[in-house]
Amino acid sequence: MNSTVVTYLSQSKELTLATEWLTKALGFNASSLVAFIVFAVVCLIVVGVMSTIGGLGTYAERKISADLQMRVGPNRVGPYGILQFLADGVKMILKEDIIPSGADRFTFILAPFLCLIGVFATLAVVPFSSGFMLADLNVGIFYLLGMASLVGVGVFLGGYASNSKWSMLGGMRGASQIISYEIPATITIISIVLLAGGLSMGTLIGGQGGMPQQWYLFHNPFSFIGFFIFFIASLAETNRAPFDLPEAESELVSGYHTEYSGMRFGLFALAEYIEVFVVCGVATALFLGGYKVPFDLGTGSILVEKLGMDEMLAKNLGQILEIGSFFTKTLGLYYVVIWVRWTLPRLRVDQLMTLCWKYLTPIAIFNLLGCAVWMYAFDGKSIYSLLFESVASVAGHH
Amino acid sequence: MINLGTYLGISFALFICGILVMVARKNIIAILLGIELILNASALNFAAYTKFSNNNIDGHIMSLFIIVTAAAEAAVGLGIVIRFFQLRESIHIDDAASLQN
Amino acid sequence: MFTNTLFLLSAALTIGGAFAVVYSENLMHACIFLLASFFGVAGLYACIGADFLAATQLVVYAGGVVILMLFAIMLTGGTANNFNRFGLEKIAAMGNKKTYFMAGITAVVSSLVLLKIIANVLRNQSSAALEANLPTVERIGTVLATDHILAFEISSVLLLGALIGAAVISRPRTEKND
Amino acid sequence: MDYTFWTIAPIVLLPFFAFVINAFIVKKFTKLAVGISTGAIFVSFLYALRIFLDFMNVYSVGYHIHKVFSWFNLSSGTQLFEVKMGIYIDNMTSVMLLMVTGAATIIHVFSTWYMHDDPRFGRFFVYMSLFTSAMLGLVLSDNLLSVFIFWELMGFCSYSLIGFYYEKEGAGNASMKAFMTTRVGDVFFLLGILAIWAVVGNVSFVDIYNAIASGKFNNLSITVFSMGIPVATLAAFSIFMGTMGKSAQVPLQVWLPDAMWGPTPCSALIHAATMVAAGVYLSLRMYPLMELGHLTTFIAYVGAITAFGAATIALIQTDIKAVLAYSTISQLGYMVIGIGVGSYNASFMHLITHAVFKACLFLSAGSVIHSIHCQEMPQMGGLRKKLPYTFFAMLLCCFAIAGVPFFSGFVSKDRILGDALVLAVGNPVYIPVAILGFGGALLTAFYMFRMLFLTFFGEPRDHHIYDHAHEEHLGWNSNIPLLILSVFTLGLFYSGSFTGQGEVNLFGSKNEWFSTLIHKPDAASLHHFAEYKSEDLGVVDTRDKLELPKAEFDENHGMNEEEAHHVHQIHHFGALMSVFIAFAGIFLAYSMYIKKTINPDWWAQSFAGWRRALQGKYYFDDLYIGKIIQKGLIPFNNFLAWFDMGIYDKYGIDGWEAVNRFAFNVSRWFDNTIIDSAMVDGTGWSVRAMNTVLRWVQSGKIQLYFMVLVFVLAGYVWKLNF
Repeated sequence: MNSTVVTYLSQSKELTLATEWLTKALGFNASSLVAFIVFAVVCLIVVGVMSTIGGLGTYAERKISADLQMRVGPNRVGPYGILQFLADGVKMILKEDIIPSGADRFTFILAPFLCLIGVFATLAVVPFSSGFMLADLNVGIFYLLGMASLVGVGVFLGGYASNSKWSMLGGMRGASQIISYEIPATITIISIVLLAGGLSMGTLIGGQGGMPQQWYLFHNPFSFIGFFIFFIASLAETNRAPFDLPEAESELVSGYHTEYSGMRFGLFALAEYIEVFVVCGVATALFLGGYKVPFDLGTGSILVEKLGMDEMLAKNLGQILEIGSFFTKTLGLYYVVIWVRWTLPRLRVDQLMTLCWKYLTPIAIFNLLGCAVWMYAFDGKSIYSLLFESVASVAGHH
Repeated sequence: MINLGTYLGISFALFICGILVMVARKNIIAILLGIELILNASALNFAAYTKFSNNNIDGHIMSLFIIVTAAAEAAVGLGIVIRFFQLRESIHIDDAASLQN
Repeated sequence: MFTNTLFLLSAALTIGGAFAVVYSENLMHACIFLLASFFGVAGLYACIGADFLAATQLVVYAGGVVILMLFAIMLTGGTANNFNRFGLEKIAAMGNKKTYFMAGITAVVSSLVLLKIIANVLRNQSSAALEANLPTVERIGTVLATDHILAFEISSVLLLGALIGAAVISRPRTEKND
Repeated sequence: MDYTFWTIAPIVLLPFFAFVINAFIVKKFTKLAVGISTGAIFVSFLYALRIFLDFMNVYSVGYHIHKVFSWFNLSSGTQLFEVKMGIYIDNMTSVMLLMVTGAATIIHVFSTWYMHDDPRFGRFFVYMSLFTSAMLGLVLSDNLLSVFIFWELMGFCSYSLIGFYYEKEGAGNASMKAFMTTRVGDVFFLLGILAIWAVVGNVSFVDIYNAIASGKFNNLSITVFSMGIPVATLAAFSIFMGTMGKSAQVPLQVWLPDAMWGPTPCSALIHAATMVAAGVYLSLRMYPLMELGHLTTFIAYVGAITAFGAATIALIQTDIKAVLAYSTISQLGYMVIGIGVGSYNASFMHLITHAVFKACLFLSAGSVIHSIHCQEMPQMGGLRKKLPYTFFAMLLCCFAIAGVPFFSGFVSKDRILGDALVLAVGNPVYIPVAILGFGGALLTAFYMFRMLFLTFFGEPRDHHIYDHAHEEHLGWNSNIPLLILSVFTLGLFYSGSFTGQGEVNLFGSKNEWFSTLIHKPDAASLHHFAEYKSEDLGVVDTRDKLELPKAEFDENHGMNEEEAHHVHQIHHFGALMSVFIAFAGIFLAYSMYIKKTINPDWWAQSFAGWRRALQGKYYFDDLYIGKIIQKGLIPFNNFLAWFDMGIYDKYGIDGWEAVNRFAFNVSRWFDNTIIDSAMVDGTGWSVRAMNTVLRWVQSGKIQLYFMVLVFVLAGYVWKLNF
């Protein structure tokens, strides 16, 4: 079991003591049991926090859109309407759960869960910090792609099972959009994998640093273009505007979840908002330095050296800083996603496919080649280090 | 529990299910499902022998190529199915029985 | 313990999915069960340390093949003509007792053959402790780019051919305007 | 320079790639294709030059490069069956490489001028590239099998180029004739390879030499009509038959004159310089086997008859290219005489010198033809003024081929004739060889200068043609190549001495590089091969190639003082005789065609019978077509046709028809009386039953097929019982 968070927490004395005590009390080596319990608890925490973030996402969306449109937005429930999402949740749970009579019951019930499973499974490899990552799989990003594709199946089946023409059109649009835009996204990811030399999230982030010039975003011109391709493709994959054709209100009522009501609809919505968060997190990890913080604050070693702080404390502080760094960047991107949604008009279907196949995919392939050539030609150095080194060598330093 | 025997057994079950689907169904897409099952069984076998026989990576490579081939086969196969449907308005395998035209 | 649990779950998912594919009367459901079975196989790969294979299985099958299948099912729904061109009634698309009987015979014969082949393996189970699972990604990368480079290139050509072939085959034929 | 496989292989691969690329682009980018072909062969030439310089200046004597790889391996247990391919370069190969690439480069350059008006300009270069790569592959081959492969490839190119102007019926027929005639030799060659394989278990040159040295061939013979024929003789004869086919020796010489239907540069490259020389090259490679098989006398006689006979036919030819074609056959005959009399070194030298001057002659002829669009010498005359550069080049070449001293032809041909004379003095069997050889030399000088005089001297015989002839100007691809080639007809490039054997030394023995470099593979040097091991591809040679010194020129050729003196005396006599004969031939031609003191018509009328024989080319074509094909093969065909029609068709088919007719009558009766009245329903039923079975078998239902497949597979696996 390759679990980073368990490894990190087992450094603490309390956990060691608890393990010893349990071993004594139960009469067998309890370390794996403790590890399992810790893992399960952390998983629950992550799922809970993410659900909350998903819920807050709806609130943020409404508030930001209101701001962009010079409105006030939700303002009744709680201060500044911040508890609106709880009210919505309660409403959804209490609503009647309707399954249309012509629907394919089995598939109809399964579809939202498939979406949710796909999204939650990806959370296993989202790198919140160097210590707080559920599992640093060595095929991390690849696993994430595979799991995220379940969402497409869910959307498609949701559309099919509803036995409604709006839903079916929405589902088919959604699935075709998702599998089409997976291609430029994956190729861009591969070009970043080429820079980092590994598939695991740890490797991908490990090649970057806290300062912006150490990010892969500014590593070379190709990765700079790649970021935008990835971001656009991610928007399309998560069915966000301006690519929200599967749920285009003006054409398809509400797309693949037209016939869903109550908590089933809630699950679709939740899955969508969490997926947006995950995708922003991946963009952060791949291009924006992930959880890295400047000046070695992440490991806490500088605190121990300069201030003489306790080592574990410094480490924990570093973790908190790293989590802060990650969330700051991710939520910044989250804001951009919402901003884009309320700024740009929706594309037509043919424009959508043209954008993917005639622009993004060729550019992504060009980027991949460009990255490969860059890595070969400049020995993997970033454009900043090249400039810096040339300046330094002119100045006579080495 | 995890040993070659169980893996072969699982792969065997997958294979038999694939054959059942392939022969029993009359829907071309369903037959393709059966073929996918059979391909999975063989890929699983390669991976299992890699692990339990010599831990060489070649079995994984073979499995990868099987997956690649399966993907290509699915794409072309489904293309043919759709074309066939355009021509005959049917995906019943017995409608594909004429040996000419 | 964790691996064993994962293994049991995956095996159950694999075999259960496969059997459900056999017995489901609805093609769409069969496809979903096939997806479950694929996930089980991915889990089985993960159990024996084939991490890259597991991820590939997920990406290719869940993200590609199953959605393609679903698309094909949707695109070929249409009219169900129950009579063939000779005016005889066709066998039900998802099979009937007769076809299942034939399939059963075929399955029994082939299972006899397979069991005969794997009998020795099943009889002589080695109980030696398993080696630790090593990461395979780098090794696969190295081997693909060195020993198996030809097969790798050929498979790329195969995929390109499949891409073009599928596009050409499924394109509606248009009348020439001259 | 340490050579690996990949630093040598480009010699072959560059022209081959040029061929592959050009085959695709030639239609649209003709000029580019021509450039690619010429450039590729030029780069090959640079490679070959480097190899040659290394072998000449750097490596020690007897050093050779031998790189092999396993082509396929069917060995099982103790039974070895591994076919290896590879490259083998020794001194001879390096010289040959230089000659082939050099001649090919110059001819390619010339062709860019000569062929550029042709509608199939590009295609010509495609064939030329393929041919060049095949020839180079043959030269670099380390075993007979790959030699055979490249040999056949060259044959194909020759076929294609002879039939290049396929609109003309003659060209098509000539290409078929060339293909069929050489095929006779090739079959024997293949048989020879098989014989060698049976004895040696391998066909690599090195292994064959080893087998000869270790006596594997000794006491091996097969019985044919209760006569024991040594396998060595059989193998040597078979391989020499290959040489006879490719190098146009009597009686398989008939194809080469007809090969002149091809474009002139292709005649220069294929039918003068390289492909026909490949046969001689093969025999030289296999020289130890020829010696072991006691075939040398036979070879000498074949060569002598060819040399003299072809020279006599050349006397009366009026087509300029036909003269050159017969001259080529004759000169190839000299090379074969060289093999037969053991003059290994001189024979190879004649191969090289002949390639140079004959390529130049053909190119000059091409220049003439291009200028006046006519090949008939009686319509030429006086072209000296119009084509001064061509005239100069052709003059030098005629001096060379006629054997005028200080020219290359004299050096090499005189050495062959000298060695023949040495043998004739000791052994009366060789006297006819020497006589025919010297006689042929006289005729050679005569007919070459006849050609020169008829073409370039005297008054123009056809004023219309003369007036329309293009004036010649110096051009980098028109006559510069001729002049370059003609410079290399000077003897000093090949030998420093007057006779080429060290006697009457002019430039010092250091210039005897040819004699120093090329050695007859005698018993001592064959044993030397056992020490060598071939290397895998890409392995850098670790043997110390500089340890031994370069060989010194041995004036006595390994003989003791007394013998050497005796031999030198004969050589001197032979050299004087050659000089005399050459000038006699030239004088004869001069007095016939310039001074006109001797009337050729008188000679023609006096020897009308001979003349008819010569015009009929000694009736070889009539023999082959009239006797062998028409009297032998066509009657045999007719017999087969008669058998088919008269026996098989008459009794088999018609008999079967009669049986059917009878059955039909019976069944009609049966039908009318029984079935039609009583059993119609039964027949219907049986047909339907049969139909059901057949429909079941071929239903197009894929699942059924699959089930049958599984059952068959199951039965198979069960039967195998593993």
